[in-house]
Amino acid sequence: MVTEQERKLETIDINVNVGPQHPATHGVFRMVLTVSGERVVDVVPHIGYMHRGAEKLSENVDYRQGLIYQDRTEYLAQFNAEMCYCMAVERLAGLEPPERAQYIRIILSELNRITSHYMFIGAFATDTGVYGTAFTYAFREREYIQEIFDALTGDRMMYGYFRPGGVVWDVPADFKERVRWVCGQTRVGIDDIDRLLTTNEIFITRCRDIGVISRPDAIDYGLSGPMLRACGLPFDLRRNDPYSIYDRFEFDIPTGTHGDVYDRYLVRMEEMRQSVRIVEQALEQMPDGPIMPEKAPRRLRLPPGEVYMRTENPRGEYGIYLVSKGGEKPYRLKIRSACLSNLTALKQMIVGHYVADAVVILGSVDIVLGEVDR
Amino acid sequence: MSQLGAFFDNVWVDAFWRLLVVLGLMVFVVLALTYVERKFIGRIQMRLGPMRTGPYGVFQPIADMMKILLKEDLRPASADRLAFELAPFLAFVPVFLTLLVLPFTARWSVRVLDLGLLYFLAVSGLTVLGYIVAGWASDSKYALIGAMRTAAQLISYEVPLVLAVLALSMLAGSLNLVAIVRDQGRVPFIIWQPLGFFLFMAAAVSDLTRRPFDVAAAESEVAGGPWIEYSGIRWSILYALTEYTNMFALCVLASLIFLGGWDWPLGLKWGWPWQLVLMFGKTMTLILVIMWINATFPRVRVDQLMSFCWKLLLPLAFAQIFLNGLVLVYHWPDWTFLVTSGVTLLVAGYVVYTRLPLGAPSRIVARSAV
Amino acid sequence: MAVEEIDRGDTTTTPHPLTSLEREAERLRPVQVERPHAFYRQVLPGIVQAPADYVLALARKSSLWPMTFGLACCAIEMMSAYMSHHDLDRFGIVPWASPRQSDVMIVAGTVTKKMAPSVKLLYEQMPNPKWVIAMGSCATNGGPYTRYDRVVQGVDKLVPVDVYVPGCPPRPEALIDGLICLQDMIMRERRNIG
Amino acid sequence: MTAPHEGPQEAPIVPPEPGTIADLFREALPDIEFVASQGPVDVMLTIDRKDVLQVLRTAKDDPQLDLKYLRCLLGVDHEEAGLEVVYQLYSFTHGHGVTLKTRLPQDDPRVASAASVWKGADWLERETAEMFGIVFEGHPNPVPLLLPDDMTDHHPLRKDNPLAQVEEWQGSRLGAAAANVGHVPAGYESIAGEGGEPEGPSGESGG
Repeated sequence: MVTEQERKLETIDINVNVGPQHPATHGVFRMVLTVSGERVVDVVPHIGYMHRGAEKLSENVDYRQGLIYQDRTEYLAQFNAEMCYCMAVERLAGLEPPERAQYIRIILSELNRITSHYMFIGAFATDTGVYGTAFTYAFREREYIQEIFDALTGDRMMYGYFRPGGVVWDVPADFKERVRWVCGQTRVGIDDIDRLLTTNEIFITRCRDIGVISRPDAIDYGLSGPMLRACGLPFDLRRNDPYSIYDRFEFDIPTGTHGDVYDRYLVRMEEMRQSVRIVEQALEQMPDGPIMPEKAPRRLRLPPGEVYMRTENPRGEYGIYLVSKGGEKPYRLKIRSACLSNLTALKQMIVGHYVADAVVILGSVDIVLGEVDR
Repeated sequence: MSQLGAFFDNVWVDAFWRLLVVLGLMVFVVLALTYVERKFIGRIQMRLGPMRTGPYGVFQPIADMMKILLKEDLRPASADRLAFELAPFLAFVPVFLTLLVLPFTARWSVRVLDLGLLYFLAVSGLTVLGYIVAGWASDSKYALIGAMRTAAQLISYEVPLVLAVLALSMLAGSLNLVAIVRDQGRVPFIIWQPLGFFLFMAAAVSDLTRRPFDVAAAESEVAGGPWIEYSGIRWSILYALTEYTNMFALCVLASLIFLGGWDWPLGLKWGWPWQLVLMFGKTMTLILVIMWINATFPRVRVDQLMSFCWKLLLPLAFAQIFLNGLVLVYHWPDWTFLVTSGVTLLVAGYVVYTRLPLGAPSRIVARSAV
Repeated sequence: MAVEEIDRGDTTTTPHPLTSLEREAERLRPVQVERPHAFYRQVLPGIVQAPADYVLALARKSSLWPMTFGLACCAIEMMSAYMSHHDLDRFGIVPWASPRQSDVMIVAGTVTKKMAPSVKLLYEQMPNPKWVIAMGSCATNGGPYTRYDRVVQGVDKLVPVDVYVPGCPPRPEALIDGLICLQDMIMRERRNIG
Repeated sequence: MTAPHEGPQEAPIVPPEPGTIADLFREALPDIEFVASQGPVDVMLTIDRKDVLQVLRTAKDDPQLDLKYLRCLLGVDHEEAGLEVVYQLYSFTHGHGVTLKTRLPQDDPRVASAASVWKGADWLERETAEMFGIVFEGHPNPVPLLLPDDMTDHHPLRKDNPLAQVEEWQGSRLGAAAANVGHVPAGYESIAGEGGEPEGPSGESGG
């Protein structure tokens, strides 16, 4: 029996709007949380605040100019995105980059994976509530690698260094020493962050057993990258569908056991170590030689055809579906965004948790809004 | 001369100039702590902190203060006007009142109350009202959630705070702060009450809503909590003034009742300059420790915050009281305080530590290369 | 009084040959400067004014709190500028989460039309005096995305911009330079802002 | 700008070698006609649009195919040749992938939704729908994903929507955004309606 007084105390669920400008949304993501007290009972994600037509614009510029939209789309792992785009064009054009260019690409892509994961760690730690200290630690290490990129390409973020067929110019003389030094420094840096975060009891209790997603669900939602590997599925395109020269290197694929937020964090930490391993092996094996094929045409005209090229980016499977109907410009260029697919599972992960967990779970997806909205 | 002396002996005049001194001290402390925090956290984060405003940026807090005072004082159209405008003062006044009973040296405080400790705890508990009113009046959901969290948090953590102080006052046999400090001339109470000190500091950090207990203001969740809608002078009262004054007051209290205050070591012998140095050093150490924790720890979740208080701190506080009672009733020697309290702290720490999931990296199953 | 002798308009143009006395007087009359909120001018009259607005502008420029408003790629470089390598905190610049407590909005990235109402709303939520920095070519004029019709061609179509920082994205040094430009601007315009 | 490609050519159909995944599909679904072509990476199968749902279900459930993973779903505008919907599938167990394609006429762009087969298809279909104007029949939540609610009058990625010359398009279009400015932003009304708590100008939520 409900008394009059109890009826007056009826509670309502309120909608809390997080974003598009909110410290936790890593950009301009917006989600409307329906909360009952501190529990989230429903979440409606809204994206598209940064939809700026990279696909449409790529159709209107030629193949070399289209590279700049790859940088700006995947703005935390630019080299990986450039690599995917270049390989898609190469597959259609029948170009084969020379050995040295392949090694340079692998080294830069793996270093870029490290910088991207550093960015994740910084932002994720801030989501769990660390007052910028993990962020500055991660950014210090990130800057070391970025200095190499800067010295090599002339820009800190939008490199535009790869070309269909190879790379634009050769690496400087001190490249190998600098990369070797940075590999050592990265190992130290990861250990630093390990000591700061990984074994911190509060951090563990914040991340453990939240945002769990099972393996069948992960496949069903089309998750990829560390999100998928945290569920225990050792699927990595570098191993399962080797592109470029990834089959020449020894590296481990870390997988999680629980599929929760903490596993995603650990998988990313371990991936950084494996990336360092790959970079070191690639430095050992890197031959001398040309960086562009001899017969590379000055103006790329692709034969008609369609190709879906995919690479393993820090956030998952990055795909370029390229339709050519002859000519200098792509007829259609679709960017398969790992973040977009990873975000589809957001509702299943968040509902039932606390508001504070919602922020952490969103952080563990490691979204890049440029890639989600394109 | 005697006329002048008589003038200053007047109760009202005496109270007035002492109040003025405390007010000036408070403003100075707030400005200094703002600067110290930014510098200190900057160094922890491998940055320099403010450098350009004056030599080493020492005028940074003054610039901040002048800027904030001249900012537009916005009030949301849908806010409750009276409550919105009064809430900052509701939060600030209790904090200021706590400063009145703190003896900064052996002979100098605004008032020495026999129930000083009780007065301090009672008055400082009122701060939560200001936050609740601010959060409710802002008519923003973030502010409301933040205010509800603040209410739950501050009221819960008041309990272990009071119980830890209660256990200590059993030792001293008094609630008079001067008497408590005088009791520690030989050994500061932290030696005899390590568990009590831990409880007090944990509750104090939570009382200050600092990391790891800053769920109320959680920047990445509710973007500032109750004071999200405040700007200009009201924001500075609600946030900066209240927070830093509260931090200063709690750390002064902790150094008085646990670290021996102005007495230990040799305070009474060497006179008031040494007492001031002692107080400054102890208080500053505690403040820096709080800032250090603030800079490095993640934030706990709301339910973890509550269970930490009710399931861990509260039983331990009762245990401390019980142990003190045992020692006092059976007239055991003083060192048994240290043994009982310390052993309890170590056991509790060990149990909590082992029940938490350590050895975490072993969860990763790495597939080796083919 | 020295304070009143502010810019007299365009004095470099050649005077009209048929200048009458009234016209001359008109030309030499000081330009009235709008001083909407300068309350200290009533409080601190006379000679004190010059140092007062100087000091207040000094305080304002030394404590610019930007709102954390990363929209796109430029946000990463904005974060880099806050971090230890570049450390904007040296200039007293600390990011703040709520618009109510911020002084300057750094629009770092492409503003789309879906985002435009929020940008405007956030600008309106900030208390006076407030400034806007358009960081990067996207915020300045749409940048590489300017031809796409969902993208606003520059944030200055929505809010008044004080400083434009060029680059795609601007390096952190460029952002710091933009903030120093803003500081200079605050000092230059100190008489106008109450 | 309206015709950026001089003389668009269709790719020649190269039949895949026997033993590829195309044969597995023909084995599993003998009644359905597949047009197979060997692409640079994957085998491409073109199917009729009425068979889409059946093929996708079989591809997911058939143990020989076991294509559990929907990598990507996209649309292509082939102008007068119609719209094309492309499904990229992958199997973790067998390690093979396939590209499924289906053509829709321009005047009736409708196809069955795959959201009942893969949960991940939900957002991808919403995006394809708003970008190309393709109607996915049976989609649980057919609302725009990336575009603002008030700007769905045309489909940006279609070829009949060319990019503007610089500053040409913006002038008239900015009006819509500017009209919203200062009022409740688009999309916020729905929240205000549901919770009964309007997001005033005060809300941090606004930003």
